[in-house]
Formats: sequence, structure tokens, C-alpha cells
Amino acid sequence: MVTYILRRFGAMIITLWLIVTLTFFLMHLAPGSPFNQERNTNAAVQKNLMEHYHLNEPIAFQYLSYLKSLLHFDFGMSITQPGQTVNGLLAQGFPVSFELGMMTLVVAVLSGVILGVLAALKHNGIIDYLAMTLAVIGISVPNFIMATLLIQELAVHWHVLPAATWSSPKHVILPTIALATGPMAIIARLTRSSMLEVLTQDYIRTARAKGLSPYKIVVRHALRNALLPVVTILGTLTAGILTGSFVIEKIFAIPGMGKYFVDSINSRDYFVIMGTTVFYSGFLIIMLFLVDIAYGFLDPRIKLHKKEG
Amino acid sequence: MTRSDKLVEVKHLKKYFDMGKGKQLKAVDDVSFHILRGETFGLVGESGCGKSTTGRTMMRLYQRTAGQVLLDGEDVHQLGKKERLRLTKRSQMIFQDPYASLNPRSTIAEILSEPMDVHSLYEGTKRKARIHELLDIVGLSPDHANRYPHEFSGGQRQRIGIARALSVDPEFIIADEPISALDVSVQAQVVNLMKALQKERELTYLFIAHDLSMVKHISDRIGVMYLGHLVELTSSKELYRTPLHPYTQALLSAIPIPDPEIEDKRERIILKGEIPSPVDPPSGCVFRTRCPAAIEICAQHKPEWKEIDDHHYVACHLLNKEKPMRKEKAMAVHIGGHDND
Amino acid sequence: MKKRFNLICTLLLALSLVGCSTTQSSSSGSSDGKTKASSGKKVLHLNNGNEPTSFDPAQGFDAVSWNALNNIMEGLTRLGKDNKAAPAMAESWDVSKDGKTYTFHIRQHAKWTNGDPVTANDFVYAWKRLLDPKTASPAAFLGDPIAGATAYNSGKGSADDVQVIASDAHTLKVTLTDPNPSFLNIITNPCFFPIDEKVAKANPNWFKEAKTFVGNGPFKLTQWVHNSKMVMKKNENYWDADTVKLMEVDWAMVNDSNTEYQMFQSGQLDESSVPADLSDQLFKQGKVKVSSQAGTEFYRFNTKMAPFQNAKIRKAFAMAVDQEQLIKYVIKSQEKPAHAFVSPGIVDTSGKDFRSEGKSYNAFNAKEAKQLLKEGMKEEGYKTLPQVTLTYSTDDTNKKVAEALQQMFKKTLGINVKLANMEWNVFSDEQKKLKLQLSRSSFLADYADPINYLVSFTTDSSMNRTGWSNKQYDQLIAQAQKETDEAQRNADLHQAEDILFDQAPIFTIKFYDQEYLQKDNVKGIVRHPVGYLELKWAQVQ
Amino acid sequence: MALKNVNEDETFSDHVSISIPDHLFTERRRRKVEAEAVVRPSLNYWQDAWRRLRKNKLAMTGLVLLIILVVLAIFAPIFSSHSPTKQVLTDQNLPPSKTYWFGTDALGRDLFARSWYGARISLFVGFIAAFIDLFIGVIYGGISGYKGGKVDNVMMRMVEILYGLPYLLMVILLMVVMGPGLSTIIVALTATGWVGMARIVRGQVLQIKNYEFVLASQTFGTRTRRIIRKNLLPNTMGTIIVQMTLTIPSAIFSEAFLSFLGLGVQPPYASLGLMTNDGLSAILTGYWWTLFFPAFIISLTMYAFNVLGDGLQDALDPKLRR
Amino acid sequence: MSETILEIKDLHVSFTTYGGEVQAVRGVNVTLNRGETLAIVGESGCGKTVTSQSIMRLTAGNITKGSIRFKGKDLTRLTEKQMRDIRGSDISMIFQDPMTSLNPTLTVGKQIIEGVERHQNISRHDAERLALEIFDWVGIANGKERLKQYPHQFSGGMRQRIMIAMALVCKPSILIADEPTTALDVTIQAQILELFKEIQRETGVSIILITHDMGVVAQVSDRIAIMYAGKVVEIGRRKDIFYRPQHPYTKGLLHSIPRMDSEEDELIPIPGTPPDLFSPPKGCPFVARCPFAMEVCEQYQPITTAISSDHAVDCWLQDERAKQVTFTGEV
Repeated sequence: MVTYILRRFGAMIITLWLIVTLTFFLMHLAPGSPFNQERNTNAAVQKNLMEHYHLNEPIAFQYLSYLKSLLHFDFGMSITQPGQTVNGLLAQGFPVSFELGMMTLVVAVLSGVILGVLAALKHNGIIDYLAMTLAVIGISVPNFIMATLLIQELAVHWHVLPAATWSSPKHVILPTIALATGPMAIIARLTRSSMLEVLTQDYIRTARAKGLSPYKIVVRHALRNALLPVVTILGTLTAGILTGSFVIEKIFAIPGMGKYFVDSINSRDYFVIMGTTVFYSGFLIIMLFLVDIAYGFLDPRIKLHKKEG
Repeated sequence: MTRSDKLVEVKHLKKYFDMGKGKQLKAVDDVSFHILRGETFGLVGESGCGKSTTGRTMMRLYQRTAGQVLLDGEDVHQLGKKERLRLTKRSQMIFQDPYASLNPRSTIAEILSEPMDVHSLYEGTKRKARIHELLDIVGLSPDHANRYPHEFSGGQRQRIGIARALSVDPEFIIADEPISALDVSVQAQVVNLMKALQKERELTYLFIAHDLSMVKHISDRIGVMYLGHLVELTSSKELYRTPLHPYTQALLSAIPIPDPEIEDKRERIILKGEIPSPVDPPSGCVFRTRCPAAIEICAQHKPEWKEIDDHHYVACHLLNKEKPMRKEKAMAVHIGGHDND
Repeated sequence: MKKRFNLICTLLLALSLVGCSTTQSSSSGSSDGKTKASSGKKVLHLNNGNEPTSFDPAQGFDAVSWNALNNIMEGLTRLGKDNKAAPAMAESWDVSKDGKTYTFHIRQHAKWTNGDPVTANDFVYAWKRLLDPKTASPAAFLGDPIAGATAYNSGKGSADDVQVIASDAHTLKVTLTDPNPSFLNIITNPCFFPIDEKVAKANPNWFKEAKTFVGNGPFKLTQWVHNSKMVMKKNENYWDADTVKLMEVDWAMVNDSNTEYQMFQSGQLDESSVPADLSDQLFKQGKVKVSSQAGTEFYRFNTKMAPFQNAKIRKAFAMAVDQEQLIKYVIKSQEKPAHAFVSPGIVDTSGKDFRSEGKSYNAFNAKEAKQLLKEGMKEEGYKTLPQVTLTYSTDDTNKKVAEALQQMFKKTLGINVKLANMEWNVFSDEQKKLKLQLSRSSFLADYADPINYLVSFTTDSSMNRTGWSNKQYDQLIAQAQKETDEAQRNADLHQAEDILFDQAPIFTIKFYDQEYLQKDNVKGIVRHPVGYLELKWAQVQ
Repeated sequence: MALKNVNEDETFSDHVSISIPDHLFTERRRRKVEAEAVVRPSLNYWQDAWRRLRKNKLAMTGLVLLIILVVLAIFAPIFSSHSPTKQVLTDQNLPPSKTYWFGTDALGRDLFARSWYGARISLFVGFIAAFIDLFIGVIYGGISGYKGGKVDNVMMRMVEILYGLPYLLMVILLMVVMGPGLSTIIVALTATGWVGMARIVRGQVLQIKNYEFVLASQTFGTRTRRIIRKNLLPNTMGTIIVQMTLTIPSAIFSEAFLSFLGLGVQPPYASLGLMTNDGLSAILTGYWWTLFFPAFIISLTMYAFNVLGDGLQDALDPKLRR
Repeated sequence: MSETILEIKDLHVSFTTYGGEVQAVRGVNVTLNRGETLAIVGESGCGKTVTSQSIMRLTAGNITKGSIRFKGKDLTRLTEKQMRDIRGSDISMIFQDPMTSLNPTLTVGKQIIEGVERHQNISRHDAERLALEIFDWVGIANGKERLKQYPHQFSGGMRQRIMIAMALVCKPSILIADEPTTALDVTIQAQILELFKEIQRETGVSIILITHDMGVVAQVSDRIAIMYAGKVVEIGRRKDIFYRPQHPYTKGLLHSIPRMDSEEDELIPIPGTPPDLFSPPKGCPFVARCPFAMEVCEQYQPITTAISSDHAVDCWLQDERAKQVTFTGEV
């Protein structure tokens, strides 16, 4: 177990390093510069700016010093928002994105699983068809359309919920729904097919042979096993939700990391791009890792150290 | 005549699988036997004893860890590409699972053609005739040539597998549990077919199975394996009459006989416990953890592979040439299994 | 059963889209006027679009910073309702006879929000900091009229030579290199706001959070959730606090124009910009309010790149553009088509509108455009015109205009122009480096003087970005800058504009307006043509 | 006791027995090769899969839809009397009519021609991205799975590392570096997109290479290349096709996402994603057709691919059937 | 004579599949006596498993006809809820593959206890104690620790013991064992069969043993029912079947399996394969493979003939009009 974690940790570090390197050089290859004001500042000022952000040094040197500062978890300074550290931005943006992401994940998983289980239990029944229709629609409609529709209907037309921004629990509802629809649909479909398969397993027959009630069979015997494949996609799903939140955060004016990422890319704010990318990736990698660990707990057959071979 | 009577010789064959972390699975551990030209040699044992691995290593599907496999004196594992191809023409294999051993995407004709393609046999117009001939040999109709494996029943598929092995006219066939996946009434069809073919074509068989009664029926000589080791080897009649190794005795006594009166009278040796893991086999004699007669020395030394009687080999500390142990003196009967893992 | 499922599926898919889309059209008009906010509390809900770049006056040199900054701080002068510089921190001032030296008298009772008095020293500190090359302020160029400023900012002079001197705590003396009639106007810009030196020295990051921010404007910053919202409350310490009616201003930061509009409709905002696609309808419904803005949208030719080294070809392109059509069908606003560079409303030194005194240029003329193209191609010996790429910065409206231009060039000149878009930073970088052939531009005036417009196209100006250079033009502008004779100055400037359009390194599209939606109960918000809001006189009824 | 009920039945049985004519109690004539008759019809794998797919009405709906979509995407812009790029500024934002079947957009362009042209671009992006993924993924995964051992270990470690890269984040970065455009979209989408395909192919190959029919081929001395061609590839094809039906819509969707961020294809042409994004304000303006048609086509495409993919998964069941 | 505990009459079960309707069981009549072991023997697809699952009403097929009487109730007419009270309490079942029949994600203890709790109103503590006892009884040492383990931590033989423990924990009166040793090695099979004998000796439970292995049947059974193509073709006491088989299929079966104890060389296979139950034959299902087939066999289903009080067979050869035939291995 310990060696497994260490090995995975090693791979995680390498992945992160790769991401840092890729992003770093991609960013410096990209055309444009962060210091673009409509007015030209004079040469002395330009030089000062470059010096301030160490952008005048050889690129290899910049790269190494960036790596070094990363070791201290220092992501550097924002260029377009003078005086803001990237750490500061992340500290503000991450909790927001995290809250939105987690809410979405919870909503998507809960509703997806319920929908999927219902569909599987009423296989080929009307509920099955309805649930799967809903799922296909969820997969087929881009989330920016969903978001705009939701605002128009629930906020503008019915005045039930606030249209945008991020301050009270009420503000969380619409973006969560908009962001959760896609993942929910994916989970519902996966749960359904996995549930259908589990229900044909021998141990379900064994449980029935014991005289257990259908409810107990589903909850105790089928669901846990059916959820195993769902757990395995949680990692990639989280990634999807995070990138999906770029769009949702923009539409709902949510002060999360996705907004920083998109804004910083457009303004070539190197350190914010690097910081958000590295942070995102790190978070994702950790999520993937946690999913693996969780899988190990859910499925006693998986012994983590066995994977070493 | 330089050709010896021994068509196949296996000498101190070892096959270990690397399990990572320095652990090894000793699937086959120092196994030696030979097969005479034209005979059927049976290899029996329970699951995980290494009988299939022995067969596959003999075909060079696995690289041996140590030892030799000689076909007519040539070491199968030391041949170059060309010679190896020549050798594969002489020895063929029949597999256990009639569902998995035929490519589901190929027609029967394609399946039967493949070995002939590789060896450039029966090319051109002769090919079709040959395929029909092969199908005829195994009792299938030529119309079946353009069909796909999933259209056939298990027994029919196994016959296609036999036809495929025969397509290159081999001398030696390794049959790896060829009947264990078949229904009882069909098993006899396949076994009889194999026997008939042997008679007709002077084939030599290595017949691998876990079902001792069928192995006994078809084989001239039988080797009994346990946890990667050969524990006993003798003619099939001798093996039934005077099994010497405690494991063989237990195995024989465990096999039910379809005769109620005999069954009612029979006393059974019930082995305790389960087969240990080949990754971590017991020290000394691998059978000692379940052996009803185990003594101290069994835990310390590996028993020697010795010829106790004429052509009767056993690996057991309790036996030596001077005092062969008779069946009557068999060990006390233990009833009820107890868990000891 | 399965068949039915297909049908249901398809229907639902269709309905989910049709249903929603159709209901929209009915609901879009119905829901305003139901504002639930702020009846008694006098809270104004505004949208700042984005996080302010910085509340450091020297750094926050853009509209997203100015809107807020202008209301929580104050300079020596402040733009009044008539867009003219009026006394603010400076109660009054004296100008020397040669027009070069200004002596400002700062209010005795002017106070920072932390209770400190606002002193002349705070201005000296702030201005020198603005000019310090280490500060790297993008606004430093605005200090150029001040003697010693340019030298200091470019690292050639020292801070001590900058002619900004605090004679005493409440007197500030500023000396200029040349007389400059716009100076009082220039210093209304937020970059000339004072900084409480004590606070800044104790905490160099004082401007980053609401807690540490110290201002001197009509409002004080009480809450600032970065990238999310700001709250300002009335500043009771403000010298003119009696005038301020608003108790609170809440700023959202929503940069999606659809969302902003939806928030306005649902009552979350009191003001909104006009989504481009809706402007047509909203104008028809008379919901859009318009106030003027000093600025021009135009396109630059790169005169260093074929085929635009030829003035006739440039003019041919310029004449192929039908500004009236663009505005009517594409931009769909009440903005005026631009047939000159200096926008209307800019008053010359004699007090007349520079535009109404000047001429009208580059009107659409298909026939002449074709003729000019022919001649130009002949001059250059072209059989076919080299490929022309039109580049714009990524934006929905920019895209639409570009697409329409593409169609106009094709229709009038028979030329297939390629389009390319770039994010703003890349775009402006490439434009400055003269890598773009034909690119979209905009000019927003920093202060209300025609010279602020026209100086852009002198050879050395950083705003030129066309590669165009004309000695006579340069000379005329240089003369005008020093000219004390009003009539001569105006004549020079008009002549310069003539040359600009005769040579056509640019063609113009429109003069900017500020168009916005505003709740009926909101009154008194002043929008300066230079681009920012004044909330001092605003009210929510 | 057992006998009792047997006897009960006998009264009935006797009656039957008696009524049977005596001449039938003679030796039965042998029917020709009946013992070896093969009952199931002769179909190869693809025919069989097709037969099963045809029975799946939902999947067939998807297939038919898809064919219609592709055909329209290819031919509709050609046969439409309007050009997808021509602006008639006086005809802007017109609702669907006889002249403009899908109405016009804000610049007075015909939405019918434009939508199908956009569908063409979107489908092109989807198919090309999927095929490149397929090409790299099959080669990489195939080698990794077939070689096994250390090679596999190293190759899979690399994949594991690439898998950790946040896909769309990297796509956005690449797009920014290379500048927007159709080819960059495809490069960006495939740069890390092939990893999923490689993993799946590897898993399949790893499983199939241990099937006995592959071992059988090895015992004949069949060459590796032939084993891959004849045994491994045909048997992984089903899974690969199913994976393709998932990759294509996800590429189309990713392109739509990039369009939303302003990184899509360049005007005057537009992909469906870009048009959907452009038409988004229809929710406010009420010009529903500017959003509805592109969004409907994109949703329909998603729907078609998804149900077809599901159906194919059942029809091309990658497990060996018994 | 012992008392009948279960009586299956004219049972028909069919499955609806994509390919059409499969008639898996086509009129099975069988009785089970208290305390006896009834073996149902047949090849794959003969309907023996479907029959046994129909008793528990666990089959996915539809019982289209017939009755299953248990303690005076017709099980085919009970509601699902009433049936649940019987499952695991009055009638228990063990399945062929102990590897897949246990839920991999629950400890074996929980899986045993949930059955106890379902049927007996006892505390969790008592249930655990009961589980421990039964573990000890089926021969699993260290019960306390092992109850907390997961199925994958047990070997195949051990899992089958767990399945047996699970089936017996509520002291059922009928135990149905569906191929309980097929997946096991012979030496382990011997252990399990021994355990079956011991269980019956101690509890007097009636056992229905489903198997295809004539050896196993010879070892543990009182009566044997031979099934072929969805029908019981012959039923009788153990020795009747082995020494006085009447149906050609029973005879063929006995002659096609090798015997350890005989030196005899020849196996006589039954030619061909069983019929397809999508379209079952009109007459005797064995007709195509029967060496003695008559024209009548082709057209009429054979009637059941009693040979003795305990022995009955479905075959036209029993009809007096049929030619007397002898079926011997030597032919």
C-alpha cells in the first residue's frame, strides 16, 4: 500500500513536471505579451517591467527559477493585476470553483445514480425510456445553451432565482444545474448499464435465494457493485466539470479559477496561466489518485499493492 | 536407425513466472519424462498443478526457465527461426476451450488454412480438397467450410480444432484438456475420434487432463503432477492397481465411480485443506501440508525422483526401492476437510 | 415500444429547444420595471464588467479601474456635469502669465477616509511615483506636459527635477514645459489622484483590499471581494458630502453581455450595456439611453506592406466602405458614422466644436473607389492585388463588422479579403510591431482637445502604427502644440486632418457613443465622454 | 410414492398409446446427416452484428439520422440557392420562410446553407480527429499490448502521465500558441486525444492475445504481423468502432466549447458550435431560428452518435460469444 | 414409505429471447421425499437447472403450466412476498460457481447474517453466534476472523462451504444443490460430497442434487431422475438406474463414460447433439440420437411407463408392440 502510494506519487510528480514544462514553453512560444497597453510605455519602463518579472533573463533560467519557486508553492505574481500574487488569486478562486465543482459532482452523482437505477429496475419500461431520453438530452445540449436558458426561464421570466453572480446559496443553484446536466446524463447511462449487468450476476441470485426483499437486494447487493464503474469515471468526470466550469463561470460571473484561466490566457498573464494550469492539473491528478484509492476501499478484491506488478 | 523410440523427452524442465517484487510463480519445477513414439502419455493433476504450463512450454508458447524439451533429440528451445518452423509442423496442439480456440472472425476454411499457409502446404487448387478431407476426417460435412465458429456446438468446434492440428500432418499432438469443456455424451465422441486418428496416423499424444478416469482410459502411461512437480509416473494400469504416492492414492480414491455398489463399499482418503499457492510452495515435499503420512524429513528435503519398480517412478520420502509401499497399507482415512490456510 | 421511444426522444429534443426559444421572445419584453431592489435604501446596483486592474492610481489606467476609482478618490480638479474641469481637492488655482506655472490651493478641510488631511505633499508623492520608471505606470505619458517629467520617466532625469513642488501643506506649484490649455483637463484623470503618503509608506499594498484602502472621493470602498463584487458607501468625510445622495453602490463584475442584460431584466442590476443583438429592438422600444463619448473607431492600413504602400489603393479601400450601412444594419446603434477622425463634441480653443468647423472625409463612393484601385494598381504594376488580410481583436461585434467589410470589399472592389481574429493582447502587440496588414483600431480621447486625437499620427507617436510618416503633418502638429494663437492653432489642426485623410493611412467607421439601459428610477449618473462614470450626483428614487 | 403420480398419468397415456397405429413400431429410417446439422444460419461476424443492429430500432434511428445528417452536410450547401457567406444586409434576422428555409442571421446570411455548411465543418472536425486518434491509438496501444512486458510497462507509464494532463486545458493552450483555425483545432484535439484510444486498444489486445486461438496461431509458427492482422485487429475492431462513435461527438463538442471561448474556426465560415454560440442571444432577442437550427443539428448529431454507439456496443459485443 | 415433501407436476417453463420462445422445461413430473437425496442428471441445456430454479421461483423463464406443491401450497401460485418467506428459510439453494455466487463486496459474515435476520427474529448478536456455529459445522476454522473476510480471500472449496453454511443457517427442509462440485477439483469435491452426507445424516434435510456427473450420483443419491431436452426421461432408485437402465439415453450415458475400475477399452459415445429447444421435436426428443428409434418415436411423445413401484421411463420401447432390444456395451 505504502509503496503503491509512493509509486503513484512519483508518477504524479512526473506528470506535474511535464505539465509545468509544457505550459511554460507553450506560453513563451505563444504570440503576444502581457504588457500590452493601448499606449506604449517608454523603453526604460518596459525594461523595468521585464526586470520586475524576470522576463529579461534567458528562458532556461526563467524556467529553472520558476521550477524552484514552485517547490516552495510560490506561483509568482500576476502581471495584469499588479500587486496580486497568483497564490492570492488561487486562494480566492479555488474555494469558489471547488464549491461549484463539488456541488455539481454531488448533484450529478446523486441524480445520475438514482435515474440510472430506476431505469435499470424498470428496464424497457416507461421510466427507463424517460430517464434515458433525459440522459441523451443532457449529453446532447451544450452547457452554455443550458445555462442561458436556465437564466432566462428561472431568473428573468419567473424571478425564482438570481440570474448570476455568487453570493448566497441561492446563487449556487442555477450554475450547478447547468454544469451538472451533462455529467448526470453520463452517470445515469453508466449506472443503468452497469446495474443491468450486475442484476444478472450469480450473487444477486444468491441474495434472492435467501429471500431478501428487492429493496435490500438492490441497495445492499446490486448498487455497491454497480457503482464501481461509476467510481472509476469520477476522475475524468471531475476534469470535465472543471473545464465545463470555464464556460459556466463566465456566464454566471462566478469568481472562480476557470474565469482566471480564460482571462489570463487572453491577456497572456504568464504566471496566472502557469499557476492555474499547474494548480488545476495537480488537483485533477490528486482526484484521479483519490478515485483509485476509493475504488480500492469499495472493492475489497483490489489490493493496491498488487498493481505494482 | 538412429531414431530412438523416444519421440519426446522432457528433461528437468522449469518454468517460473515473474510476479514482480522478486516473487516467482513456480508453475513447473523440475519435471522430467519422455514420450514414446506412438503412445499416449497422460498428464493429470488438479487445477494449478502446472500440467498445462508444461504442455505450453513444450510447444515453446512459453520460454522455459531451465531444462530441455527434446523432439527427436532436438532441443525445441534452442532452434532458430527456420528449424523452429520445421518443428512446429511436426508437433501440434489442441486446446481446452472450444469457444476461445477458434478465431471468431474467421471461417472454418480460413482457420484450417492458416497452418497450411504458414508452412506453404497444399497450395492452390489442392487447398480446397484438403480442407474437405480434413472436415471429413473429423466427421464434419464439407459444407461447413464457409461457416463461422459460433455456428457450431462445442463438440463440433473441438473437432474443428483437431482438424486444424491435423492439417500439417504432425507426428505429435499435445491435447490440453481437450474434453473438459464438453458434455459427457460428447466427450466420448472426441476421445474416440482421437483414438481412431492415432491408430490411423501413428500419432503420439500428450493428453493433459484433470479427469483421471478419462486419462486412464486413453493413456498408455500417466504422470501425476502436484504443484509444479511430477509426483508419480507409470503405466496407466499400474497406476490404478498400485498407486504409490500418497497424493495419487488420494486422487484415485476421490474420483467417484459410476457404480453404486462399489461406491457404497469404498473407503475414501479425504485430503485435508486446499492446494497451496505455487508462488509460495511448502518447503521440502510440496505435498507434505496435505499428506496424511507426512513425517519430519518431508518438510526439510525435496523427495528424490526415483524408479521404485520397473518403469514406475515416484517422488516420496516414504518410499524406496527395497520396500515398496502397498496400497493396502494406505494411510488412515480422514473425513471432513479442515481449513488450514 | 422502442419505436415510440424514438419518437418521444426526438420530440422532446426538439421541444426542449423550440419550447424554450419561443417563450423567450414573449418574456423578453415583459419583465422589466419589476425592480425589487433598493426602494428605501438608496442602493445603486452597477456592473463593472471585470475586476478592476488596480486601485493604485498609477496602475489602474483603464475603464474597469476608473469607474470605481473616480468615485472613491479625487484629484485637484474633477470633471463637472458639463465635462469641464472644476475645482475639487483644489479649491482654486492661479496660472502664471506665460501659461506655464500653475499654483493650486488645496482645501483646508480635505480629508482622507482614515482622517488624515489631504496635503500638497500627497500630490507630490503620487505624481512623482507616477513618473518613476520603477512604477512602470502605463499612464506616465500623461505627465509629459510637466517640466522634467519626460526626462525622469525615461530614466534620463531625476525626480528632483520634476517641477511639482509643495510650497506648503496646502499649496502645490506645477510648472509646464509649454503652455497647455488642456492641463486642467488632463489632471482630472485618475492617474493624477493623490496618495496618502503615510499609508503608502507603511503598507505598499494599501490599495489591494477594501480594508486598507484609503481614499478621498465621494464614496469609500467598504467591501471588495476580488473578481466578484465591490461595495461603496457614502463618504461622510468628503468635502462635498451634502451633494452626495446615494448611500451605497454595489458593483457586480459580469463580463458576459447576455448575462448582464438578463441580470438587468431580473432586477439584479440597475444598469446594463446593450447586447449587440438586442440593440435594434431596444432602440425601437426607446429603452436605450445615449450619452456621448470622445472616441473614434477606425481601421489602419499598414503602409509598409503591399499593397497599402500606395495611397490610391488605400483610398480605394476607404471609399469602398459604407459607414451608414454598417451602422444601420450591422452595428445597429444610434452612433454616428465617422467621416473624420476628431469626434464631435470636442471643443477647440476658441470654444467652437472642432468637428462642425471641419470637413467631412472618406464617404462611400463605389465608382471612385474602383477608379482609384485601377489607377493604384497601374502605378504599382499589379495585375492582381496581393492577398489582403483584415485582422480584428476577438469580439462578437468586431467580428460582425469585419464580416460586413469583407462583403463590401468584395462587392465594390471585387477583392476577396481574408479575415483573422486574435485575442486583444496578441492583436495589439502585432499591430504595434506593424505585422498586420489591415487592422481594426479605436481611439478614445484622454482629454477633450483635438490635438489629443491628431498627435497620434505623427511619425514618432506610439499610436501611429501604420508606418505612415508625413513631414508636413508632423510640422503642423508640432506648431499647434506650441501655438498660443488660437486661430492659428485651429487652422493648423484642420490642415493636419486634411492631410491625414488625403493620404489615408486609416479609414474611419464611427464615432463612439455610450449606450446603456438604465432603470427609470435612477437619475443623475454622469458619463464623461472620456469614458468614466460620475456618481457624485446620482440618485435612486 | 413416486409411482403414484406416474400411475395417475398412465390412464391418460394408455389412451394415447392405444390410438397409435401399430405399423409405426418399426425401425425408423435414418435422416441424412441430421446429427451434424448446423442449425444456426451462416453469417460472418459483421453480417451477424448488422443483423442484431438492425433489430435495435433506436440504434437504427441513430444510423439513419446520421446518414441523413452527413448527406445533408455534404449536399445541402451545394444545392441551396443561397451561399453560406453571402450577406444581404437588408434581409437580416428574417424568420424561416420560403426563400430562407431556416431564416437569416444578423448579417442577412441564409441559415439553411450556413447550418449545413457548419455541420460539414463540425463533422469534418469530428471525423478527422477521431481518425487521427484511431491511427495513433491503434498503433501505440497495439504495440504496447502485444509486446507486453517491459515495453508495455514503459509505454503505459507514458500514457499514464499523459492521461493526467487536463485535456481541454492543454487544448486551449495549444490553440493559443498556434492561433485559431481548423487545422489547429484538429491538432490540438488529437495531441492528447489518442491516449484514450491507445488504452482501450491495449486492453483489448492484452486480453485477446491470451485467447487460445492466438496461442494456436503461434503453435503453427505464424508470424507476428499475420497474427496482428488476422487475429488481433479483427477482434478489436468492434471495440474500436464503438470508441469511435464516442470520440467523434466528443470532438464536435470540444470544438463547440472552443468556439465559445473564441478559439473556433474563422469567419466567414462557421462550425455548428460557433453558430450556436453566435445565436445564443436568440434566447434574449427572440430570433429563435438563429439558435434553434444549429443547436438542433448539433444535438441531433450527438443524439445520433450516442444511440448508434450504444447499439453498436450491443451488436459488436467485444466478448467472445457463446 | 417416507412422506413426500415436494411434488412437481407437469412443469412447463419457457424463455422469451430475441430468437423466439425457448421451451426449456416441457412437462416435468418429480417428487421429493423427506430426508432423501434426489439427483437430477442431465447434460447442459437439458432443463435441470431451470427446473430447480423454478422450485425457488428464481428462474428468469415463465412457468407456463404445472404445479409445485410444497407443504400443501402450490409454489407457482404464491405471491412474490409469500415466496420470499419460503426462500432461504424452508427451501435453500446452492449454486454451481462458488466464485461468482458470493457478493464480492460484502464480508461473508454479513452475507450469512442477513439471511438469518431476514427469517428469524433474533438479535444481531445471536445471529452472529449462529453464523459462527454453522461455520464451525461446515468445517471452516477460525470462524470469528473468517466471518469478517471477503469472498476473494477464500479458496473455491471454502467458498462452497460458505455457500452451504448460508443455505443451512435457517435449517431448511429442502436443500437444492445445483452442480455444487463441478467447479471444484476432485480432492475438494470429495470433501464437499462428504460434507453433504454428513449434513443429511445430522439434519435430515431433503436434498435435490443437480449434476451431470454419474460418478457423483453413484456416490450420493437415493433416487435419480434423468433429464433430456426439458423432460424427465427416466426416474428410479439409484441401483435401478445404474443396473437396470431402461431408457436408451440412460444406457448411452452410462456407456459413454470411462470407469476407473474397468480395464475395458471401448467407450460408446452417443452420436449427435441434443435438439434445439427453439423448436422441440414433435416426438421423442432423443429420436435422432437413438440407435433403436422407431417411426412412432418420430411422431408421438413417449408415454410414461412404470417398470416397478419406484422406477418409470418415457420410452416407446416399453410398448408391447416394440421389438425387444438389448443394449449392451459390447455391441
